[in-house]
Amino acid sequence: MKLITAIIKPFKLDEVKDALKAANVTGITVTEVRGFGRQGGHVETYRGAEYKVDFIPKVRLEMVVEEAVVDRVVEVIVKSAGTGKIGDGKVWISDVSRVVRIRTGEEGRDAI
Amino acid sequence: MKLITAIIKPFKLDEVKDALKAANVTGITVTEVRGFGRQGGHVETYRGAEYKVDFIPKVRLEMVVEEAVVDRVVEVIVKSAGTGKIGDGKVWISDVSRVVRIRTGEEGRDAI
Amino acid sequence: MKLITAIIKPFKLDEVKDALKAANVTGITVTEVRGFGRQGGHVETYRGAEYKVDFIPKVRLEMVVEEAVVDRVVEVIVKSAGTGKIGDGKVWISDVSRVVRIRTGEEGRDAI
Amino acid sequence: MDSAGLVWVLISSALVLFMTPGLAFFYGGMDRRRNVLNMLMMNFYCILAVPVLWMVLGYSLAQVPFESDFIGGFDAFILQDLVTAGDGGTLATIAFLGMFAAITPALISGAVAGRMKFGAWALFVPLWLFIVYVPIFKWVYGGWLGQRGSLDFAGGTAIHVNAGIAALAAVLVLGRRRVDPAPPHSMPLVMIGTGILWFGWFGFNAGSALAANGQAAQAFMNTFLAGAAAGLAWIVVEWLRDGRPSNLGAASGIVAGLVAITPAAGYVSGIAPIAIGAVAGVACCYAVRLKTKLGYDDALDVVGVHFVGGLVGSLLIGFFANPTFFEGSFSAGIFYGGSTKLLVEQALANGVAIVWSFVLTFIIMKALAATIGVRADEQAELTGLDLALHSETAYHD
Amino acid sequence: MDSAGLVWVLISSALVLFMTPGLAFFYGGMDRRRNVLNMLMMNFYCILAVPVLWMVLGYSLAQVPFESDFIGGFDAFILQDLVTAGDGGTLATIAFLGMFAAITPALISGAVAGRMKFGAWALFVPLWLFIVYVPIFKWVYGGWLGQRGSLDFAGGTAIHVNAGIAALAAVLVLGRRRVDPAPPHSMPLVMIGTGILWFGWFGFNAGSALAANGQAAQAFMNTFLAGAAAGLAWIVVEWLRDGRPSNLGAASGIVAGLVAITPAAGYVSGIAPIAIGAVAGVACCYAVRLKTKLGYDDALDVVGVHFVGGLVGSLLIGFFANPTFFEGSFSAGIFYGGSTKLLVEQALANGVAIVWSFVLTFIIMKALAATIGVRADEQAELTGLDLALHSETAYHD
Amino acid sequence: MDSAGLVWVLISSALVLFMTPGLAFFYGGMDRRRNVLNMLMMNFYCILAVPVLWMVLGYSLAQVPFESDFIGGFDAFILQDLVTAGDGGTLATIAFLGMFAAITPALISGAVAGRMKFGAWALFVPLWLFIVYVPIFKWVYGGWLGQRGSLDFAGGTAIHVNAGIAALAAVLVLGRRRVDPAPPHSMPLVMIGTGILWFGWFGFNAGSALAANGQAAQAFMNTFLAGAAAGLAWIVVEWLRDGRPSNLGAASGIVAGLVAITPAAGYVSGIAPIAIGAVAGVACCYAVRLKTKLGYDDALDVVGVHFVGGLVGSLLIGFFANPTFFEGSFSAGIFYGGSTKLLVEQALANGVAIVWSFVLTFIIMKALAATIGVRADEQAELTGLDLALHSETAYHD
Ligand SMILES: Nc1ncnc2c1ncn2[C@@H]1O[C@H](COP(=O)(O)OP(=O)(O)O)[C@@H](O)[C@H]1O
Ligand SMILES: Nc1ncnc2c1ncn2[C@@H]1O[C@H](COP(=O)(O)OP(=O)(O)O)[C@@H](O)[C@H]1O
Ligand SMILES: Nc1ncnc2c1ncn2[C@@H]1O[C@H](COP(=O)(O)OP(=O)(O)O)[C@@H](O)[C@H]1O
Repeated sequence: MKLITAIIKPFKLDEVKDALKAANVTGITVTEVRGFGRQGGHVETYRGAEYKVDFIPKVRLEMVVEEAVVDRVVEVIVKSAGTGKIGDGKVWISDVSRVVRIRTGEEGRDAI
Repeated sequence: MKLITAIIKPFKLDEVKDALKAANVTGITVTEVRGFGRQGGHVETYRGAEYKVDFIPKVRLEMVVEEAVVDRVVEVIVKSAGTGKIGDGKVWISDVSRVVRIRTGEEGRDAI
Repeated sequence: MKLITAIIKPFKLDEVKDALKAANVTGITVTEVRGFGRQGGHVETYRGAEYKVDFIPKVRLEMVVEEAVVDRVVEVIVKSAGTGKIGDGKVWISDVSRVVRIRTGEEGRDAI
Repeated sequence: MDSAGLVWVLISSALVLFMTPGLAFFYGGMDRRRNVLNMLMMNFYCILAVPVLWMVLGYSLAQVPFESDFIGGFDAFILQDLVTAGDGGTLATIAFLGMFAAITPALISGAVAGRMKFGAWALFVPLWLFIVYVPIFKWVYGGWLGQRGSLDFAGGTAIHVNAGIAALAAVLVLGRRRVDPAPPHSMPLVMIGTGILWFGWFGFNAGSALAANGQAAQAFMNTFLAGAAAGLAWIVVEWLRDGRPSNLGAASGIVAGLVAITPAAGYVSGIAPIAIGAVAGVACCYAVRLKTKLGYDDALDVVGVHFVGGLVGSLLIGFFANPTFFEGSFSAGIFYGGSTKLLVEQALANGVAIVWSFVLTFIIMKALAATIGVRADEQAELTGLDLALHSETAYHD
Repeated sequence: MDSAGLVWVLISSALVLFMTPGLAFFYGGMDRRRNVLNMLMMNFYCILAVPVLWMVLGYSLAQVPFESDFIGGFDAFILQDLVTAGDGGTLATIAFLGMFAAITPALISGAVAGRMKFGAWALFVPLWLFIVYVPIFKWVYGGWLGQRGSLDFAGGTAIHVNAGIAALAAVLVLGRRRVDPAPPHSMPLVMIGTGILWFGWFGFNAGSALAANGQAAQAFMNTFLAGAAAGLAWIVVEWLRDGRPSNLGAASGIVAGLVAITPAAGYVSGIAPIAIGAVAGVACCYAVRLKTKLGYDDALDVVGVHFVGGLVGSLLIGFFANPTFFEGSFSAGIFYGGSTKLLVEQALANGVAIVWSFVLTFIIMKALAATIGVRADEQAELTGLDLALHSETAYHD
Repeated sequence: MDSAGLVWVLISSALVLFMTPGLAFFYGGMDRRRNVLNMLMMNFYCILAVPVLWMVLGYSLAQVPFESDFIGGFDAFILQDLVTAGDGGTLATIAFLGMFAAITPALISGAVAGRMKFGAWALFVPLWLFIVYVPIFKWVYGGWLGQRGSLDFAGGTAIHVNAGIAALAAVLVLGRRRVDPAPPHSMPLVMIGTGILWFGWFGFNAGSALAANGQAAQAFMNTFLAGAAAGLAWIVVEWLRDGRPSNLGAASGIVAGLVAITPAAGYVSGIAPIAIGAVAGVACCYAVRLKTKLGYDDALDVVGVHFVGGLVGSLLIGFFANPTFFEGSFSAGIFYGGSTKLLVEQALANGVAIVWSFVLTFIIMKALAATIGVRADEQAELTGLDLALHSETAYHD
């Protein structure tokens, strides 16, 4: 089991979700996050005073998937989330030693 | 050290927290998330137009615990978070190689 | 590749971010979370009725970094996030097997 | 009605209309995020359904003919006696009273928050309007209770005591919520509601003079002072008792004071509004705790604020009524040389309203419970009434 | 103007000023989080720019000399004919009309939401004011359309039909948004806007009597009843058709009813406002779906609510006008013994307004598109207009 | 007072009461999420405490006997001279002035936001009311400054300059916040406050005529035009200087213009309100930057908007006062054939108010600092005043 975490641009969420659905990913957990990176932040101005906002809105997806499909899923994310512009985000993968479905107590492949 | 991540239904948070407290879990970090899964989303209607909301509110718990207690903690979560209805959520476990308490710099078992 | 996750006090975010920037961390993803721990919660009072709020606002940082810099980064976080008071938070480290930059498809060290 | 009086009644009517959204925000801010739209909808529904009902039949039953002591009739069905607009005085009065009819059931919504079927509420409002509100209104204004000498300037008995006790009956039938009460989801929304309520209440109370005269001016002054004094009293109690004064305390105190001065606004003067406000602020601040002790689930404290505040204000008229100041022909209160007669009449009028309202509301709710059901289903209550009952949720990206 | 009339017009003017922020919240709540400030800014801009333009030249062109049939002139440039304040009546009327001029272009902002360059909007407003609003206003009030006998009490034709059809022309030039529509980011904000709009609309409609008299009182009553009936009608349709009644339905219905009664408010009475409101509620509830079928992107349904609602109300005057009730000298509607003449005049006046407004708005937008451009750039549209166009975002910690 | 005048003063009073919540939202929206309730509470506290103080003694000291030049006395203690309601004129005037007394200290709260102990604020308000506001009010209205010929229609000197300079004194004692300023936590809340403020300001300014006459109408018109012109001027400066116009700029400009026209509203006419508004919009837009250069921490720009705006407006009376237009007996401004006498009197009155207010406010704050302390503790400031001082937080689920 692998955990794929992806940081993407917020307005890409629907597209990525549809692409993942099409690729048979059955579960995703999504978090609103703010990111700091190469993209840099932006400046907002209030009564002439500038506020540097370093963190910009991003969306974080996490999904636990079987090892076998990891490469395909990553590819799908990269393709559907990419705009080619700076700030598109990252994907990273880590190990999961156990997964349980709360409703049934099922574990492993059956749980996702 | 293990990291337990659990996705549960929002209205179960207090119950799960109390159960974990009773099971001597001393620290939890909670995030409001939105989930996509078997449960499906819902439809909202505004001026007669339907909006399909695919992501439904969930709560994500993460807690770093000692390996020895992982099974018990998972069991507690599964029991307290379960309603038997679809969408109850998942629990997954991954490895943590190091933990530090910021206040003291303590590491490992002392840090959690 | 390692994933460093840190839970800190919200009002320390800017300081920690600046310290990390100074330590050449190039990317951070930040989430508003609520934490439960030794610090305990607080009580709010509405029309004389007390509401125990167990979860208090925290900020969660995650950053994927090369193994070589992990120790330095942790040190920077501990130093900049610490107030010496209870509730300062935790840092934990886990493995990441692969990282991809969405914009370019680059992997590994080039991706972060 | 002279033209200045007409302007006063019209603008007061607009102010009272504005109070219902104000009440919706006051209540809605206190509710959970997932139930706020249901709360708003229960209130807005009252200003959709009641105006139509009032124009068609409510006004007629509640007022015409003026000589009847117990109930009006069908003479003014769809206001058919109005053949010309005339000087507008009659029209303005009917509109003004229609605003009152609309906000009164809305007050009850705060008690039943978080668990009532919207369909049941949609039926409850017209039933309650005709069965509970209209008769009590008639008895108090021009009917047998009013004729005996009891005083209710802008609706302490007819509106606040009435709605407050009805709220108790309603929650007794409805039962407790399945989830624990939660802190207000948006205090700024509560304070927006509070600001609108106070603003509108000047129309509610001072407009009830139905003329631009000294009585209106003193009612205005009383509305200013009683709201302030009660808010101050409430936060002082909080400061001494709980350690800190709060916005919700200030807001609740303001509303308690406004409720209490409502029946008295055109009859008391001088220091009386401050006294009445202060007493109401303290009394309601303690009364809202009764629900925990007695175990009824009055979600947003309609009993503690409207019933108790209204009753306090109504009874204090028996002490503070000052006919000399107004050059009026009502009885004097005990502190102004009167006998206990007025106090007794106040008690009687409220007693009658309480019994009628409680019993009939209880019956209406029981009847609804037995037929279409009054409780939303468990899933709706746990995951949010907004989505389950209205297919919408309050906040999005 | 007598002093009671002056008070009535002044307070009505303040109420109408308050409507523009109300409209901003109504629209802004429906918009996305990342575009809400742009929406508010488009509305607030109207109450910054238009008052100045109105005082300098707008009033003069729209009214003076009163005898002219097609357009005024420069006689009242910067109100220079006013050498003394006098009894204030002229000043109050100019201010009152200025409020109307300010809110009319603001109505259009709901249609172009989420994609228009702010610089283009900043130019559009004054151009539209002088080229579209001022002539139509003159024709309807005192000019050739009004003299033929058509009726428009508070701006059904001159304001709502006009702005509604202009909204259609504007979005046809502007094109569709690049992102799918989203649910309202804050329904409580929508309801705050709704409450303020209804409250202010009493000034809009009843203030248009420009006197404190029976006509003002009935216009007030109509504003109360039509808003309620239309809101009720809309949620009943929702309940039957979509399964559940909603807050946005109630709010939209209220606005639709208020729009529809606007032209009729001083000419109809009795049960008519309920009928007009109910028809408008149902009609607009279905009309907002046209955009999906016909494919124009009217973001917040200005066409479906203001154009359709205004037209419905304006045509129904042809059936419900009741001169006897007002002791007025206008023609009677078909249901009150009149011929079809009034209905024909209503149709003609609206037809003229529709053609003029649609064509000229289209030309203005095309000219802006060809010169400075009307669309915000793609990046701004995707990531949020607030930051891109105003360097600010709505919510922070 | 005739009955139309009474209606005008009563509704104006209600409008001014509504301004304090408006101000609370305007300020509260600009504050951080964790401090917003403290901000609201500082404002609401003023409409709880001041009405009571005003009725008990404030009015008496500020006005009665009218002949006194420096300070009133105890003759109207608890308004004891009122034995009957009469025509309501006196009552209405007292209520109206009470609303002004309540909002004036509230203005100061924006400067001390984010760090003041609530207990200190609770004492500051009554002390400041009696020591600073009451004497200045008396001198300006009927006292020695007014008698010398200086003009202050609705409180430019007595309210805005006074509160603005007091804000400076207060923050100099209080010191800087420990955390950097942050962007507004809710711009929609700021705009809700702005809408309410403008709406209410029509009562503030036009109500100050204390009659329904031409002066009231022109004051109304001026309030309309100056708010608009100043908002426009501010966003034009932003557009040219910062690249983009913003909502906060529009809102700040509106308030700056309303502040500036306040002293002049009943004395200027024609194009003057636009000129005064435009000057104030530009001046305040630059003045808010002074705090960064000079290093005082005026959190929400009370000095830059109220002090500067009030002073600009008050001095411009010396140029624009137009007695002919109002058929009034005050001096003409320089542009209307007057000498520099009026300008000198304006400068003198403001100079006196500035010195008195600054010095006494400084002393009050120093005294509070030395006794009960004025700063919230560090932990409260870092983690949020709402929880630490009021046991409540603004938003929940
Ligand atoms: N090393 C990292 N660890 C965690 N998150 C990161 C890291 N680097 C970038 N991110 C996240 O990815 C987002 C995009 O990264 P950025 O460097 O701005 O652009 P790009 O992805 O095009 O290189 C950031 O806003 C941040 O949320
Ligand atoms: N593979 C997955 N990876 C990450 N989160 C998941 C995954 N599957 C489900 N989830 C999360 O768990 C929630 C519940 O899952 P769902 O499939 O709807 O029901 P159930 O848990 O009963 O199978 C989802 O809303 C989502 O947040
Ligand atoms: N075992 C844990 N797993 C995950 N998060 C934790 C854990 N323990 C603490 N936390 C997080 O760290 C925060 C601070 O922890 P706490 O125990 O209160 O104080 P301290 O860090 O000083 O020991 C908590 O609010 C919670 O968010």
